Amino acid sequence: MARVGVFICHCGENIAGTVDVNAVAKAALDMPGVVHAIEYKYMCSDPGQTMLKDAIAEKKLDGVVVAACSPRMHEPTFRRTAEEGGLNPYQCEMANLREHCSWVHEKAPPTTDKAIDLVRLQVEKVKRNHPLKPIRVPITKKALVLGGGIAGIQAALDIANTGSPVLLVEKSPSIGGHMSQLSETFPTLDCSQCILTPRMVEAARHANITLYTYSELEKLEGFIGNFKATIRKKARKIDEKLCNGCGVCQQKCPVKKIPDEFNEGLSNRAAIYVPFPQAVPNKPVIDLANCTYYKTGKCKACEKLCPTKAIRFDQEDQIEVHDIGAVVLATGYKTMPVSNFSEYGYGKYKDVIDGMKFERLASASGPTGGAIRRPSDGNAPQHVVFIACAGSRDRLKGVPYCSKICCMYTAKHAMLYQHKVHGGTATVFYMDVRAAGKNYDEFVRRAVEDDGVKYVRGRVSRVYEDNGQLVVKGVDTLLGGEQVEIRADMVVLATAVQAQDGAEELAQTLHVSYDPYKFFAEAHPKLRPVETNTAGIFLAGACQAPRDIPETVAQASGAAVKVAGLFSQPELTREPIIAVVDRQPPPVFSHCVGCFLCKSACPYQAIEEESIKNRQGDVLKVVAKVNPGLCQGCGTCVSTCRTKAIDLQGFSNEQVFAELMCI
Amino acid sequence: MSDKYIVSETVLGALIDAAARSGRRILGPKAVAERIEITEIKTASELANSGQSTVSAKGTVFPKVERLLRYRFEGKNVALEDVEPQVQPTVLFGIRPCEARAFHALDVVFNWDYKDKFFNTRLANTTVVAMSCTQADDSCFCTSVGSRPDDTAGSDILLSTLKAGGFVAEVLTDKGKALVALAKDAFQPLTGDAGLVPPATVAPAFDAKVLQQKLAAKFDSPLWAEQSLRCLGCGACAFVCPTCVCFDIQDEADTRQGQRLRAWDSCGMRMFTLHASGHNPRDKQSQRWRQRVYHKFAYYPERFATLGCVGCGKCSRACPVDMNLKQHLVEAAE
Amino acid sequence: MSSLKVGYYPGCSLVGSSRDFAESLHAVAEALSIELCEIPEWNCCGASSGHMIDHLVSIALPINVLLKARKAGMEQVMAPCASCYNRLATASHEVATSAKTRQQVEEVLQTKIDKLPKVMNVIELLAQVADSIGPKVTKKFEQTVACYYGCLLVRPAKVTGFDKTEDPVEMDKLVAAVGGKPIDWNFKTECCGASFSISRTCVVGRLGAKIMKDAIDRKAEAIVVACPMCHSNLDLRRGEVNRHMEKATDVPVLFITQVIGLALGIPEKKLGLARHFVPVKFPAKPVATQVVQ
Amino acid sequence: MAEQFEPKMTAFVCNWCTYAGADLTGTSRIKYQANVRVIRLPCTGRIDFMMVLKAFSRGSDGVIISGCHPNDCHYTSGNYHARRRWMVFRDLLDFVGIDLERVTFSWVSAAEGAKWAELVNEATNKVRALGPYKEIQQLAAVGID
Amino acid sequence: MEELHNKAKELLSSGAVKVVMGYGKGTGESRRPIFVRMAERASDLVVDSGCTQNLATYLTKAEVCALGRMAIVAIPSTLRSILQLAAEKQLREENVIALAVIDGQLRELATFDAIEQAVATIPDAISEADRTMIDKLVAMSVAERRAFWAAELNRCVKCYACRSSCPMCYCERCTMDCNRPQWIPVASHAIGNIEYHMVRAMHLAGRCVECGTCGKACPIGIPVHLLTFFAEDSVRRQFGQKGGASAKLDYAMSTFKPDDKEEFIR
Repeated sequence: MARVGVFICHCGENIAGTVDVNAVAKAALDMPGVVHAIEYKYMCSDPGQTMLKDAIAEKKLDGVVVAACSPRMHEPTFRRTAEEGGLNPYQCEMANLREHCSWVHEKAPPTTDKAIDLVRLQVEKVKRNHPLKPIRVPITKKALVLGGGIAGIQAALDIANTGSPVLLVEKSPSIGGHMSQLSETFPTLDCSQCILTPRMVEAARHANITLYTYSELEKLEGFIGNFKATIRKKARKIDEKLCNGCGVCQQKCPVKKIPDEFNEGLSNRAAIYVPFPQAVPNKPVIDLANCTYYKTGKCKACEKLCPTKAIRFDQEDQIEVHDIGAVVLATGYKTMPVSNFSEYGYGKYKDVIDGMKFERLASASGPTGGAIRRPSDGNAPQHVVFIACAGSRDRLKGVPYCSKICCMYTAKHAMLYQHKVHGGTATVFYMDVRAAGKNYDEFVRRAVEDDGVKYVRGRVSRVYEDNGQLVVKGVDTLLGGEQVEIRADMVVLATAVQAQDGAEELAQTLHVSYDPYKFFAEAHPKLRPVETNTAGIFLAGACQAPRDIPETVAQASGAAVKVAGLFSQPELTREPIIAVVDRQPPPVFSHCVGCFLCKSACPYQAIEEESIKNRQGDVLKVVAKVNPGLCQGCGTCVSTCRTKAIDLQGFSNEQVFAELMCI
Repeated sequence: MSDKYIVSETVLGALIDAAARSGRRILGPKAVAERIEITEIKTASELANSGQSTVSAKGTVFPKVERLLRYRFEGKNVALEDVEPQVQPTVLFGIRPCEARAFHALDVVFNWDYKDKFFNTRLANTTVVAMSCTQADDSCFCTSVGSRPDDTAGSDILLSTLKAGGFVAEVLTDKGKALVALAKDAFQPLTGDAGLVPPATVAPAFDAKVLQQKLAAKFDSPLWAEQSLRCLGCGACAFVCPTCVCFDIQDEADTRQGQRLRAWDSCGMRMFTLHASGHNPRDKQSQRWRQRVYHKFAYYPERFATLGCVGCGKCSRACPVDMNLKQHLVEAAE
Repeated sequence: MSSLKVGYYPGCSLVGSSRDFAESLHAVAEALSIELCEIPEWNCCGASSGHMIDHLVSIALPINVLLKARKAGMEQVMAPCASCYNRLATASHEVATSAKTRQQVEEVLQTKIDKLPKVMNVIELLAQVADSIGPKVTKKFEQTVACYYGCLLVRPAKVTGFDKTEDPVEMDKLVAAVGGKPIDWNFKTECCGASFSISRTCVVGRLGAKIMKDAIDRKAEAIVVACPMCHSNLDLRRGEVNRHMEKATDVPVLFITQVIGLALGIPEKKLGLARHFVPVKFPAKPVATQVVQ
Repeated sequence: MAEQFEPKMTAFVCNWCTYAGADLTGTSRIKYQANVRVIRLPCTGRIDFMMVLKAFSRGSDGVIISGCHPNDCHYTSGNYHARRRWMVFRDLLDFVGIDLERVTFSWVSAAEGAKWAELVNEATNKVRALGPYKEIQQLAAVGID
Repeated sequence: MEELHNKAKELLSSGAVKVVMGYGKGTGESRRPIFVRMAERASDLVVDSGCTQNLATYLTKAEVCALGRMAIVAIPSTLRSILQLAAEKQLREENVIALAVIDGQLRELATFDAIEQAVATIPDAISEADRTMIDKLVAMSVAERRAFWAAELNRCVKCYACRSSCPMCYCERCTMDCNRPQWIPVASHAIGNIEYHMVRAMHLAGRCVECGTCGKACPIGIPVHLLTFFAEDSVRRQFGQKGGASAKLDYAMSTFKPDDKEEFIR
């Protein structure tokens, strides 16, 4: 006969105020198998926990039910207490009398009845609990960081500095990401590249970091501490060892009219190119789509002229497979394609550009050497209109969320413009100015007060051309909703921040969940912001939500610490809430008939085939086997199993059935 | 003691009505779809005068599920509640003589040492009006197991069909008398030769005595494996059989209350002999088939000096794979 | 080409102020072998006043129309009047997206709402048969025109789900298909003042002037519309409009159906051109020069 | 005066979304009817259709089944598998004459505390209106002599 | 018939198979499964309209498998069973040859692919009567359906003839036989019976080959096969796949599509 102890918590007034805890305790004592039932003000308090421990010893309890708050809150606490009391932690269950009862029902008899039932459910369950041992799995102490932007670089460096090797994978030819394209950074206006490039170089030089630029993750198998990552190194068609980055090839390449991605198409590049002067690694790559040789089979100019003979037209993609312990996702963001906004005439009018283009115009390393020149005729625009929230906070045609960085960079743009084009006028159309951040609001104020940027609170309905000049038609809501029409030489759209293309596919290959906007979902919005729901995969930067640089860096370091923390343990212990296939004495061996319909049901490929052999080694039976490392304990296989040969520890058929017998 | 009467269809009807009025439940073989079921009947015309019902009349004295006791948890202790069999006096009307005979085979088990109150109460409340067979089929073999199409054993009244229509009712017991008494005046005593429709001819297929001797030596014969190769191990044979007494005891309980049930079981099923250890003394279908045969034709005679089979052939008809008991027994008796 | 059968909701305009639209529509439909089946016992769509006064009424009225159409076995319903179209579309969108509204409407109408017919405007309909128009053209409509969509045909996007909300092009395509030269201009979807036509004509004048000016600046010889209100505000109210123009204009305003009708060589009479206030005449060109008084 | 019938509601919910959502209902102090008894499982994928059958034969008047929204499953696809099973199971329930009005399926995320309260109230009211599920409950005695 | 006898003789005498499973003369006019192990007994085999039981059930019966490589006289549903059993890893290609009479002539199908092709050409097996009965039931009100099944299933005596005769009920331990916990009551009272047949139908959804053998097996004539037929229908209707169509695992109920319809979920 079981010996169950029931411990009812008042949670101050939270439970006792609504539920007649005394009645619950009395009822509990009457339940078959219950030998001890008490109520106490705060079970989670020190004295409360001591009561529990003592009772286990004195009453020789083999099961404990704590009727208090949600198990999602305190199950770990009380399981630990039970363990300290000399019980297997998994012999302890919780009845949720607070979130599921006292907080949601009126003070009335039915509420107490429900409380009693909830206790009864858990008593019946706990009587069928079995002592379980946590699962121990080894950890491969090597991290994979996806994305070579500032987030990825920061995470990689921090992990590497704790002494663990890191693979930093970047899909474009150079690390650096969006930050390397920026001109200056708010709120300090220091040059983006000046602060970034040292980090890029450090990452490249770091003994613990292996760079995989121009590479992509093809596959990720396995589970926390034991992933297998398949990486495709795309062929640069260059022998990186020989190449010294002299750049002759790009000067001599006959194809020169390819819009330069790094400069947002404001300038051109060759078919063999280094994305930008400070690129890391500073090695060119051949753009197969545009290279004459790959199109016509002739040319090879670069090969002929390369001083170190580093060109390799026959180079193939390479596939590498690595054992990985943890993954940091830092795949960043993209800005919304402005083609969504025909009313702003983007694409129709050369001088309507987006923020990223403006960054390049304003950047010293940009096509204009930092001078603000409008694309159409290269003249300095005398009046520039900035339109904030181009797509952000726009339920209908854009995204409902706030892109967070636009207010700040628009202010920065306007400010830079004022600095660079003296006597020019900058007008900003905005909904609200969201400048929450250290020195942020001061920064915006400076733009308005010191640099005289005009802020118009209102939306723009249309940008059109009226004999050769752009007309921005909008409303000034502060002027009693007056319609305003401003003639401008250039219009800059602060386009919304969106999840990177392919984020969804990536999320699916990695089994991480994502929100409706394809941003990767954190495990808990407040308390676990850098973890995903998939153990061992962490988040850094704008792949999780729009972020500015300081936040991104902070989050990257956060993720890095999580990884370091994981790597600091000798081995992993995991909740033993996993499925098991039963084993029986011969001649049955197992009730599993080996139909393996569970196999296709398992979301984690955790079900393997096991051959049961006799001493002679001939196979007597092939049955399912659950890999305890892979199984996450969802129990989908259990409800697929016709013979009930698979069961889920902690939520076994017997336990659930027993609960059903109470209703 | 036996007295015979001439009874017309109408008189039978009158008897049924009278019995019903006296608060008795009237069950009898009735054609439903392409089967014959033992079911409640109102008039004599509903009766299927020939052919075997699929399921035997066993259920009236030994139902497929019977509640033996109830209990409820009151705090820490259990309150037992003995249940008395609730039985309505019943007349089994027009069942086959073989089925009537079968009650004896049940009786010997239910009253072997412990007297089963449920069975006994039900039997005491059952009056059997059998009707001798004028037709038989390939599965019948009553004559091989010491019975005959007009067997009186187990019946309180036996009806035999008259060429001229109507029946001769042979009242065999006090229970029978009591029943007749309900419509006494309608019954005319039989005088002279009745001119009965000759009973069905069921050619003897084997000699039960010989069979019993042969079985003694055949326990390890490959015959059983051969015969049971197509056997699926279901319980159809046992559950339609009028003499199969195997039952299972099941407690159905929750955290508040429970009940103990007695339910039909079959030695043909794998689970029947499965031990908690996982060991199963009758692991193969052949062993279970052999058990079925031996139980009825070897162990019964040894223990109760009677056969555990009345040759009704219901099992053969019910079997999804046509395990014909007669044929198998003939083989066994060779 | 096999005939296309479509449910047809005239609404009040087409039997009143915009008979010319109706006439041209029927003429063109016939020429393109489109069968317009009028919804039996159709009722008011609840435009203008209705949806300003009571939300439920503004939904229930159009739904009632659509239910009747459904009952008559119509898969899709075309409402030529942009305002009717917008009401019908809005209503079916509302019941489709809000269970609450749906249930309310069901109560009011005492009927279960299952599947409702698809609602389209005249452009949508013509676009369906666009390819078949070209071959049938007898006199190319060789004018430079400004296609004016107004607000109700394309907005709000989530309701209409038709064409590009801010920069629609479907009408331009149709015009091009019959030889016309649509211009790229800025007031395609600007407000014309709509129902202020009656109550605040000066507003209509001011807004209309803007529209006309930009169109004329860009050399438009005609404005093409698909909405009775746009038409009356730019045609019927031309006097008011001209008052707000530096220089009065007589650039005509045609319904898209009239444009196509002309190109298909349908006699002007059948196209109701005569009903216009601004005479339909174009700078000397072979096509459609004769003026109808 | 006859007191009104209070239905027995049994809910099977997943730990990560609906159970958490119900916790949120609690923390936000949203009130709902006390008829429901929640059985917590790791995932809707673990919800065996037999549990639903049992719930009914055990005398539940209504059953609620709820888990993570599609795409949101803590185990990535448990809820998809569950959904498939339910699609067929519902058909069968209906085919053998079990009243689908008494089975409520729902997705309630960890953020939808209010929805959980709504769900429970709606389901409970619906079943209260339908009355006790005697059709099934009285079967418990049938066939036993 | 002649053909079959010769083929069986040949297979047995050549030692290609150890046993030919087929139909033989039974009591009266009936047909019964027979297991021919000697060439000279080949002529016991019968093929006619009376052969309706799906013999695939024996392919997983230990005693029969013990005989060695087998040939099986197959009706269309038998072929489907073979594929489904193969898909569920219960059957090895080299252990079984199917002898099927397809439009008039005997075909020897030795590979799963061959069987798959054959099956693809055979129309679905459900009889008119069953079809109309299902339609009739579907047309009923919920209450009427409940009444119908309550009445039918209440008669069930849990003899398990349906389960034992079903080719897909090959589990060594059926859910019914689990007693920790006792999911389904052993006693055959109304509730337990409904639960039993529901479970069986669910377990056959997507696996049922629609041979109807379970229905034929029921000694008291409960149309249990309608339940599994309906479940199979439901799967086919909603997921567009069918039990017994292929030997490659393609089990509707342990896979999913993200866009499965869910209008019933709120």
